[in-house]
Amino acid sequence: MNALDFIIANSPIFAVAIPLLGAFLTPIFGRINDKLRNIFAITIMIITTSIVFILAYDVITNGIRTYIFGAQDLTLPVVRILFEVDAMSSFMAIISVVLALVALIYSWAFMKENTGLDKYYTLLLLMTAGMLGMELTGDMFNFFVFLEITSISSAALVAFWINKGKSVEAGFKYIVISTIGALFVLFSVALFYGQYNALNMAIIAHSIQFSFLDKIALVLLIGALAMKAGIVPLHMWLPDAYSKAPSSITLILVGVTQASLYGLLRVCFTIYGKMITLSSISIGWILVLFGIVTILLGVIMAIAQSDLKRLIAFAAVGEIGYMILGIGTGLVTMSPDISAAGLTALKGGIFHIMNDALDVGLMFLVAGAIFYATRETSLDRLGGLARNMKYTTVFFIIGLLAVSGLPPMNGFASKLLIYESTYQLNPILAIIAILSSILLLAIFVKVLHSAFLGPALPRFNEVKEVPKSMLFAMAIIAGMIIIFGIFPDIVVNNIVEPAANALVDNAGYISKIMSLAGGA
Amino acid sequence: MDKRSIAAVLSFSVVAVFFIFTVLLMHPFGAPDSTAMDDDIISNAQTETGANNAVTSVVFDYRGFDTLGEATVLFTAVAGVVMLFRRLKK
Amino acid sequence: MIFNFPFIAVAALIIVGLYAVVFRKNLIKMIIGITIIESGVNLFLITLGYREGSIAPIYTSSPGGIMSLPVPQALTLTSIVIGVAVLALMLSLVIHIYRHYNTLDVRKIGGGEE
Amino acid sequence: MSGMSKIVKTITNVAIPFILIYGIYVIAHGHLTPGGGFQGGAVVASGLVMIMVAYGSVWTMEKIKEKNLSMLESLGAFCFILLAFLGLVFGSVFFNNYLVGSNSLFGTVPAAGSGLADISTAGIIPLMNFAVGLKVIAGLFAIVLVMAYAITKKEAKE
Repeated sequence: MNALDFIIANSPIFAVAIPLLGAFLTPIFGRINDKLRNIFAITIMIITTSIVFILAYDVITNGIRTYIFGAQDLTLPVVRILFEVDAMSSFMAIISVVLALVALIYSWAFMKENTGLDKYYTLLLLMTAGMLGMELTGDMFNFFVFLEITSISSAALVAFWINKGKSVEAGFKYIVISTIGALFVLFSVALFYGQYNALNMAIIAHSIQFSFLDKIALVLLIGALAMKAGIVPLHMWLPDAYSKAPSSITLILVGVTQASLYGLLRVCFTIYGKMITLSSISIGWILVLFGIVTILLGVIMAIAQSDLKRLIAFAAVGEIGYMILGIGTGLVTMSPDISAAGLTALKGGIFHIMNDALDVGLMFLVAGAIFYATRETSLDRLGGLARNMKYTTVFFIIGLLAVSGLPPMNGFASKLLIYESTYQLNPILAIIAILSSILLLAIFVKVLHSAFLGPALPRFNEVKEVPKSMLFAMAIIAGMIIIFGIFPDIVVNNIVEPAANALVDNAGYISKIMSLAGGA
Repeated sequence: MDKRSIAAVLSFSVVAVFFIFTVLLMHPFGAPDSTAMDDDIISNAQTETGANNAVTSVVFDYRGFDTLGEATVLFTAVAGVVMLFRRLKK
Repeated sequence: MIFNFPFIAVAALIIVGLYAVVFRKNLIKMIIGITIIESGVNLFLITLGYREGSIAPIYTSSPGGIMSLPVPQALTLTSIVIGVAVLALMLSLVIHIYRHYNTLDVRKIGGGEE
Repeated sequence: MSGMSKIVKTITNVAIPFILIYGIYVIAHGHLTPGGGFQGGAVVASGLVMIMVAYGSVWTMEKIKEKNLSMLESLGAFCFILLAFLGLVFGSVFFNNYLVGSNSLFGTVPAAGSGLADISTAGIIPLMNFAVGLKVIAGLFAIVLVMAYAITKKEAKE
């Protein structure tokens, strides 16, 4: 067995264990030298990223991968924890590691003047490990543990600027919400365990009876995970946390909400897959409704904001609505059989997960750059920055076009899929979605006007362009936005379509484990 | 009562009803429905892990990865608390 | 019904905790509510593992007989440690909130300085 | 806060060795009797917290810096994940209990059924117990110490 085979064979565990190992060692490196610690953290993240890409390539070409902890082979009953990685998991894992890597590069200059950076980098790596664990695991209790790792580290990082009361308050709100959510998840896990004596997702999905207790567990799980994913009406923590955290952390928080959304999809499509296919029309319409409400509320609230980061946060709420709308439309049109139109909508929703991460992420990084240069995020006091911050302005315009879904950016590619399929379902829904996008464009053009254009303000005469590492981080995301916008087919055909197929194929997910364990 | 507290009362009572239903529908205390996984652990723990304490064999062997996660949670909390009480000036 | 008393205790603990989280205005009381919910969930896990007349699943000097289920005990251990970690972080955040606003009342926190 | 009265300090001095030994016993016998790394670590950490209460957090912070505790905790966590990686190296799977049945230290398997067992059983479980114990001692003590120190400092300033 050569080295590459060894890495491929163990890639699911390396993807989680290497950032964990890095997090445990970061304080030791931090004691030696600050620069060494930064280089160490970035190296760990580059290794993790490449391993996740290897894993994703392997999963997409060879099908579902499993990894059993502590034993070579699997026997029934499944007592050990196992990772089960399908195309959807690897798709989410790619988004998470890319966001984390960009955030680390961005942090180098952005966080330089702060104290407590040893812990900052440790928590950042832990957050990444937590997200990856949530996305790769095939065990319900393990999912809960990683959910808690992610929430604790994010809450601590949201409150990073402890000298600001609002940051601490946002961190507290976030930890209370996520703890209650996590306890509901744990209660549902206990309900599954009490009925089926199993913790493995595939085994639960195999033996689930849809008793009344299962329905209670479903409601609790959906409530808890929707709360963490920021779906209206459970979004109240999200604008606070997004706008008060350091911008690099906000970028990963976008990934954290999406990991929760992934958990929601995993619960609905895999564990309750059989029930979903039976009543997919009603569940799909519920999702469509929530999607539309989320879009409208996010966009309308964004109009009234005068703080740049808060404005982007509400726009992010709106973007979450588009994903839900796409997935809900997919469910409605998919019954009774998997049809091409339903799959298109589902692909649109899933592709939009990636695009939302990039678009909103770029906007937050630009807001962070403005804050770094001027120490200001209030739109009333900003103005004329385009003269001194040329590159940042360009990145803002790219982000603006992408968020509001205009060609040739990636936001257009996924929103077009969503509009198309929603129009077939009901034209009014598509019109609402399109109008909201136009409204978003108007809002961001106003921001462009008030922050970057207009007369030069004398107190911003000394403002300089942000350091190169921050520009580089923004350039990575902007580059991906443009590439995915011009050639959306590369991504859609190679990553998104397998993910959509894997999501609806819950029989394949279950039979993989059953055949491995030698059962029926 | 303003809108907020009405929403709070509503959501609280809905969730409370869920938990009450759970209690009414649970299997009788002391008689679990199925115990296949745990029986497997009880009978194999000594030979497979060499530990006389079946709970420890679950914690560190069968579900060892959870314990790594749990240790990480504690590590995260310590890092978070130390970070929150750091000195602000260098 | 009387034999399901542990499950009734679970529901009572969770509902009391939720009540404290939703209706109390003091941050410390909210945190106490969360820990009560957590105790309820932990109790639920541990009661799931009990079999009538069983002994602890430990072979050292065991009197013999059927053993209670080991997995819920391991899960509860994990969940308790996670609870401690969350509690520590929540309390540190509350200390900072108190330093900034000089109050623990949710209605008076927020607004004002930026 | 410069600690409590002389009576408390003296009684702490007397009680501490017993608490520490009991905690270490719980850690070391985790695979045989109820207990383990977390439980024993919590016992030892509460003993250390008792010292902190008796002598004051400022005094304790001067003796044991929180940086050292962080380092110790990192070490414990690192040992734990290292043991898991050793399972990958020697047993070809992450978290493999590769020592069981190897007849080396901790490698023996106890007789089936109820009865007493040697402490040298259960493979990597006792080693993991020690790693987790170290981590929990350092971690819990660090949390309490840092929080108490921060509050004391603030009160002294006002």
